[in-house]
Amino acid sequence: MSKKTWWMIASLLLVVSMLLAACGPSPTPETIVETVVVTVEKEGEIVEVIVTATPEPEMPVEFKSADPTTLYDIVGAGDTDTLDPAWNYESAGDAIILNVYDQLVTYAGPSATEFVPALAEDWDISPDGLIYTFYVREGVTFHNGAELTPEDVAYSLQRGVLQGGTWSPQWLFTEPFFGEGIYDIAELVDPTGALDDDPEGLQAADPEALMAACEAAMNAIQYDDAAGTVTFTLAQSWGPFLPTLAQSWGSILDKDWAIENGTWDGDCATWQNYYGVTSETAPLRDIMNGSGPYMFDHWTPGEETVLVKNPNYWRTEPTFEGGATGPTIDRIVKKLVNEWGTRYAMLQAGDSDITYIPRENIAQVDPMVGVWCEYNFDTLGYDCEPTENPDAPLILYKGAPSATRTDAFFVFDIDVEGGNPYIGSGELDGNGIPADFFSDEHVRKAFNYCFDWDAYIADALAGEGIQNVGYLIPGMIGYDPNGPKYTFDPAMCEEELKLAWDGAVWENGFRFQIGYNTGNVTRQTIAQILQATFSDIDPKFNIEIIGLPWPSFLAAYRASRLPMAVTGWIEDLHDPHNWAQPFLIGTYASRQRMPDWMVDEFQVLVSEGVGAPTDEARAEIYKQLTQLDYNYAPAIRLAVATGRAYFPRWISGYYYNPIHQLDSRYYTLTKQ
Amino acid sequence: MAVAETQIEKRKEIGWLERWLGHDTYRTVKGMATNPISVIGLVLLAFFILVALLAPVLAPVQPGGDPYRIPRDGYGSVPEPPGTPWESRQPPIPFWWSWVMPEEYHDQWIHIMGTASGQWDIYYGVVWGTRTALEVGLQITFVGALVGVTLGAISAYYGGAVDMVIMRIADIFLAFPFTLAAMTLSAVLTPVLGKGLVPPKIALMAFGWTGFARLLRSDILSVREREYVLAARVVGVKDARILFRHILPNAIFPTLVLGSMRIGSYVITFAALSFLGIGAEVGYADWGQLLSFARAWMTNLGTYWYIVIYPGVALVLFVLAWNLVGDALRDVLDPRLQGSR
Amino acid sequence: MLNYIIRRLLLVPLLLFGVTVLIFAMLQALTPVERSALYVRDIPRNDRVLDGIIRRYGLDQPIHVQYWKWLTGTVDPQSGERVGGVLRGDFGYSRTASQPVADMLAHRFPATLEMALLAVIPVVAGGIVLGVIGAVNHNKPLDHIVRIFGIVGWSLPDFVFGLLLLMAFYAGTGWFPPGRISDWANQVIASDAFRSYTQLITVDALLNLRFDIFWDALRHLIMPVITLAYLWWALTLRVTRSSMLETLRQDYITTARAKGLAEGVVIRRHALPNALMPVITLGGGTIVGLLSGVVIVETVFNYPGIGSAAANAAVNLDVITVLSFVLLNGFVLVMANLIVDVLYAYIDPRVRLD
Amino acid sequence: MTIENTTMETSTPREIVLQVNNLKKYFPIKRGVFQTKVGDVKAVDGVSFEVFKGETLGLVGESGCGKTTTGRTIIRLYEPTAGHVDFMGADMAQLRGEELRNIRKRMQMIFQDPYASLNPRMSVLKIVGEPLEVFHVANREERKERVAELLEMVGLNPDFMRRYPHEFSGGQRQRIGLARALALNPEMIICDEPISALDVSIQAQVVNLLEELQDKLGLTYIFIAHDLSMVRHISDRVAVMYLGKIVELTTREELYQHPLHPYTEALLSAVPVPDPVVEEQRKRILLEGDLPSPANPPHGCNFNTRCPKAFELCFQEEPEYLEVKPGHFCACHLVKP
Repeated sequence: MSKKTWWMIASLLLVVSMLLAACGPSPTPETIVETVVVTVEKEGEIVEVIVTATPEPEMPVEFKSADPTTLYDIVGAGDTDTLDPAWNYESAGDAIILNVYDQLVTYAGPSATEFVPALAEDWDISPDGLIYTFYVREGVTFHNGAELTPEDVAYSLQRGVLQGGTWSPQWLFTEPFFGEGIYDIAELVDPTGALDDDPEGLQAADPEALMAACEAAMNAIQYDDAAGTVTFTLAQSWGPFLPTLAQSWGSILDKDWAIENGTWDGDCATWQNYYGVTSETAPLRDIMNGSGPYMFDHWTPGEETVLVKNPNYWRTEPTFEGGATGPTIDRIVKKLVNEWGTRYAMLQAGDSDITYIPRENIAQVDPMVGVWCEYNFDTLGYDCEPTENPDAPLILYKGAPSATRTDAFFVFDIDVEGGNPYIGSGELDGNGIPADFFSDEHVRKAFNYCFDWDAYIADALAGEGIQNVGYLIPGMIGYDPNGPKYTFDPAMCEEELKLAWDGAVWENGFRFQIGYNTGNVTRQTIAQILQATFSDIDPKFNIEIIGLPWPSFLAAYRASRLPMAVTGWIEDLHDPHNWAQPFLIGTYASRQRMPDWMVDEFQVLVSEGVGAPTDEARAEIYKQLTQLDYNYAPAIRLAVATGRAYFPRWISGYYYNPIHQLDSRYYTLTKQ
Repeated sequence: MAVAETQIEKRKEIGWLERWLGHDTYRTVKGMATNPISVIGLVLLAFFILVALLAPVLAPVQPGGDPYRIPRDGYGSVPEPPGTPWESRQPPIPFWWSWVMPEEYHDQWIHIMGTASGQWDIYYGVVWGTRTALEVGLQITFVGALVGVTLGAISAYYGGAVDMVIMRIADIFLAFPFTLAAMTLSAVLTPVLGKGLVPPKIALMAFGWTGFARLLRSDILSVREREYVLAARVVGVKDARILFRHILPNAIFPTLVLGSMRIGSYVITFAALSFLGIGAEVGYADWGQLLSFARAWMTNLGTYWYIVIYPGVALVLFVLAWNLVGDALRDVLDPRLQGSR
Repeated sequence: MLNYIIRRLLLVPLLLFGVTVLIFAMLQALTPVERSALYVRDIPRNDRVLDGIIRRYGLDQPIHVQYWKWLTGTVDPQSGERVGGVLRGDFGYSRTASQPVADMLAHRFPATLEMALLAVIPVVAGGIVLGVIGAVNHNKPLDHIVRIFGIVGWSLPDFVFGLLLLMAFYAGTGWFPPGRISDWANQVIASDAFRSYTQLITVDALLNLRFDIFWDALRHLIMPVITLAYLWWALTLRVTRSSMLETLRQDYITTARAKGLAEGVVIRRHALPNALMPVITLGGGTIVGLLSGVVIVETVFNYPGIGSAAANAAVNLDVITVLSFVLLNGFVLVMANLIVDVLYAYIDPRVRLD
Repeated sequence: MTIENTTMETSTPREIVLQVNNLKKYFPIKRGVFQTKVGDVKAVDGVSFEVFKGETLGLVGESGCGKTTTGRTIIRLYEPTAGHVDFMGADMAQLRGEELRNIRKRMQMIFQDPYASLNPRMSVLKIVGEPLEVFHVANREERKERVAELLEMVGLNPDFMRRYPHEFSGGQRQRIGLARALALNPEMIICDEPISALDVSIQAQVVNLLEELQDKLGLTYIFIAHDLSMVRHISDRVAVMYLGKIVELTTREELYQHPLHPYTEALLSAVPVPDPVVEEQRKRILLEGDLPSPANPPHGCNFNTRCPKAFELCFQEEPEYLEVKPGHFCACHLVKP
């Protein structure tokens, strides 16, 4: 074919493209920026300040919703699993439970470390940290009109613990109440854990052992109606106990109402019959009766949850200065809309007050932002200024660090039983890796040096993230921003690679697969960054990326068959123990098949840390752990994303607390 | 015995092409070549086949690289419009680029159709996706038709209990809504076989055969009673030969028409599976996959139109081509419509 | 005829049994851990969770045991009675819908039914009218337009078409929002002042004389209905056209014309009734096709019907939910085909059923 | 077409080629929910006759009387329900597999519809050569020669052997069908209404061809037709069937001149006579009503519903099929030996 013909085809293609491009909207005209010099009075002095601003609109724009009495909370994937506070362990249910039920204590507004009274007016902690006494508030009524008593408080927590279930959050209570390492009440009956989640087996167990287990729970949680107190007796000193009580699983419900609806009847002789319910058989799955600012109206699974204002809400004091004391919006409609396009359209149409916006879509929303607020780490508040488009309908809060992080974990002893497709030949012959590839420290360090945090933050976190130092997240007790950390350094990476496996790695290269569950863009990007840096060093360092469906990913991951696993953790409690425990000795350590000596070394410090009496002492221990974590490099600690929250400008009252989600505290929001 | 030559009245004179192809094939070919609808379809098809064949020339990849893996220019989430230059990991510039572009752009390879969210190059996806579409459509139809034809033929030929069992099994498969069945089976197979084209293909084959089986069965049942089949039996032709020489050739044409129409609908269903996230793995050159990238940007299509327009138009035209061909084929083959145009 | 109907009905349990066996057989391909993935949304925080789930739900039991359990239910620990089981009418619990399957169906089926029923209108009206127009103007420009309309309809993937509509008429103009009903209308419907007779919002709204709600429901329905109907619309059009063409060539039509009857009368009285026979055959397929088409359409339009629930369940391997949808679909299929056959025999005296 | 060219009279005892004895073919009727058998369509209900070597036996009756089924059952396209078919010493009704296939070389059939009986996707060479091919009697070249020979024999130009059936007229197609039947040199051919679908002008040509071939090759025919005028020219003997049974069987002359059964009389009265004067005076017996359903034949004589001469006995007893005169069989209460 002649050049001319090619030229014609290409130009035709381009013309078509341009025509199609022309169909798109024309770019908005640039805003004219004026520089004005104004004089303002500041602390008695008169100074000149140069203000750069767009010209004031002739008519000030007012942001008023068409329907100020209802708040629309449009969430994305993931419906509530259950509304039973003792059972729910997912963020979707969490948000609703925290609005309907109250806990004994709660966070002081935006602070993730200070607690203020809630259903407990006050509390005492014994000097050894073992006995907590709470003075229960008087005159609080549940939504059904019943009055709150210390008995209700004790029953709420006893029921939760006795209901058990390894995939419920109750292990967060069983550890402080019965000792570290006890994850389920059934382990008091059979310490091997054989009866966990086996109601039939438990019912057949020795009645005396059953009775003893129940009594252990009753002894740990005692109440005195006359004195108005509830007393918790812990098995060991437990730093994060107050944070545990402040979460949704610490919710207090009405005992009589709960028994009426088919939960445990309060008798130690029968508790085993109520043990191990599944989330679908849990009696309180779809009903609620709390004392919180909002009352449960209805839940249509897969569609919406509706809450209405509690007119008799007990709170008179705000949890922090300037905070709200009670709900102002009559009705909350929390809708599940899986399709982002639909959510976006609702946001544009003004039909959405809180919207779940995935990070990869923020570029679509940013042009709608009129006010831009940056998180202030000192005041825990936001500093706001208008954007170049000040009439735009949204306000954006950004810059606050989230309480979640994704890391890349090495598996020290990859499972190869029955063949493992992820490690190639299984030998260090350039065509695979041995099962214990990552047991060599140098390999782990090389991978740390070869990770490009900047690329990660830029690509996966849209530029909004902070490289994490060690296993803790910023702002936490014991977190040191200047602590030891790895940085992207291909030269050091090469160095370490040469040392690894006595040079065999450098000699032959390697090949293995990093798996991620499809749809998880972050996990995929992390794998791709590693793939790119290693292939830049030498093509014989070959990392393949394989997308796995969720079930296979879970199965391979759980069996420690993936050489590297990329996964994220959302804290249960804002406490260093909730990071140290899973990352260094618990969940992750066991999935990584860390060698025993390493786990033992971590274990000593982790146990010390959780039991240490003062924050300073704890901080010191957690810093030591950070150093140890750096030395052994069992994982690549990536970065904490800074969060973004978009609201229509008719919503006010938002504050940020890392432990809460956008919709955990509806009552603080107001709508115009 | 003298036979008057006048008795032999020739109905019509036929040409060498017809003699060489055989009457039916000739009539089909002639019908297809003169029907404007089928000509449009055939031209479109030829275009897609050409693109598929020339994919390494139109969109070259790094030597040794997997051509079906769409190259990506970074990881950013915001799509880039057509004409944006490649920045990182640029694949080789095709040799024809210097012919069509002015001198100063010779070393600059661009995203001809822009990039999707995640900086996947749409042009590469569309070009190599043509191969995927052809492969998927033809393979699924071929295997589905083969299984269906075999079972349909067995069912019709043996009748009785065999027929009963096969047809009841077909009923069971038909009770599944097609898309949902394909979704479920490929979701089940994916953990077993790994993510990729294989599970959805198998799923579509597994639920695609019933239509062929039922159609062929009823056609065989009607052909089986024709006198030329009886005649063949009378002259002592064995069963298998009767089936393959006399019954199947006369019963298979509606099935072929069905097949050509099905190719399009299989490609649609396959794309729908990819769109819902259970088809090809992320980054595989597949139109449905490209459209799923567009899913999050649909409402901003005014700005990001290129994510959906190029793969969408390719998909629609591809399916349209097969449907046009199938439609024309049916008109040509349908004996009742013979001579009506 | 009655015998025929009874015989066909007797096949229904067999068919449904086959469907359940097939789905449980599919499950055989997965390991218990893979199946437990349905019960967790992300990697569990505690490593014992998956073991607990497998033990609690008996995922490691042989498949026939699980099937039997699904059929006949389990023993309740407190009362000692057998509870649940499909044979007792309990279809189990849908993980992906977070509610019992029966509740899910009861709640969502009317929504899907409303959409499917509304979709029949354009299919029948538009398809038949356009098909006749095409046939009457055979090989004229109008006929070509109709044919192209039909073929393009066949070729347009519903998910692309749906999203384009959404873009144009919701994001663009805001006329037709996704979902089933606006929240204000939903509140009215939930209130005591509004009586639900059929669960079909459009019908109920008319019965309650709430035209604002009727209009609101219709606004939500228009786009999914068009998307859903387009394919079958196109198909009906094609079948009507070709059947009409064939009928118009028949001798009795020529006779009717020769008698001097007006062309309109010939078409309406003589040709159309006969030409519609194949369209009736298509009817059963259309109903079933509309019902299975909702899987994609409801997902795209975020419409809370059984289709979107089934799609979600299929992706997440929620077998119990998928199973119920398929059972429902199979049942509708058999019924629709039966009705079509009976109708056919009723209209065409040459057909006898026995 | 005159009576003069009558051939053999029943003078010498002749070799019997085919002996059909009490042949029955019932098709089951299934009803009800479980499709249980509730009765039979008695398409052929106890037919007996014999065919002599070299003769043509005409088999006549209205459509639906079972004549085609009789032909197809004899040649084992249908499995007989009961009875024997002795063909040259072999019991056709009992043959299985290869034996049955081999007997095809000796007994052949030509079909009613020349358009439907030739596979439209095969050329004439393939159609006519197929019997040779499946019995491996000739290699490719020999087969071609033989086909040419056969085509010539049936009066077709051998040059046309590469053509497809649709290129031929109805009469030519019937010749192709005949060539196929002749391919294996059969002794007997069952002609199932071979001319009824043809134009009248062509009918005579085909009948003449059949006769020529019979003389030349010594063939035996069973010639099935639906009215008597068709078989008059070609048959030596004629059997008349009514509702699955033979009601009368005799030589052509006997039948046309002295019909005994009222049904035969009625059929004969419908045959037009070439002489316009006679035709003018001919009295036609019109049968009333339709053929009764073979699923539920009338009690007694099955012709009683339409018989103009029916009397009491006809409604009570089935008449026996008897040889009332030498070589003349009849089943009627009015006719006794």
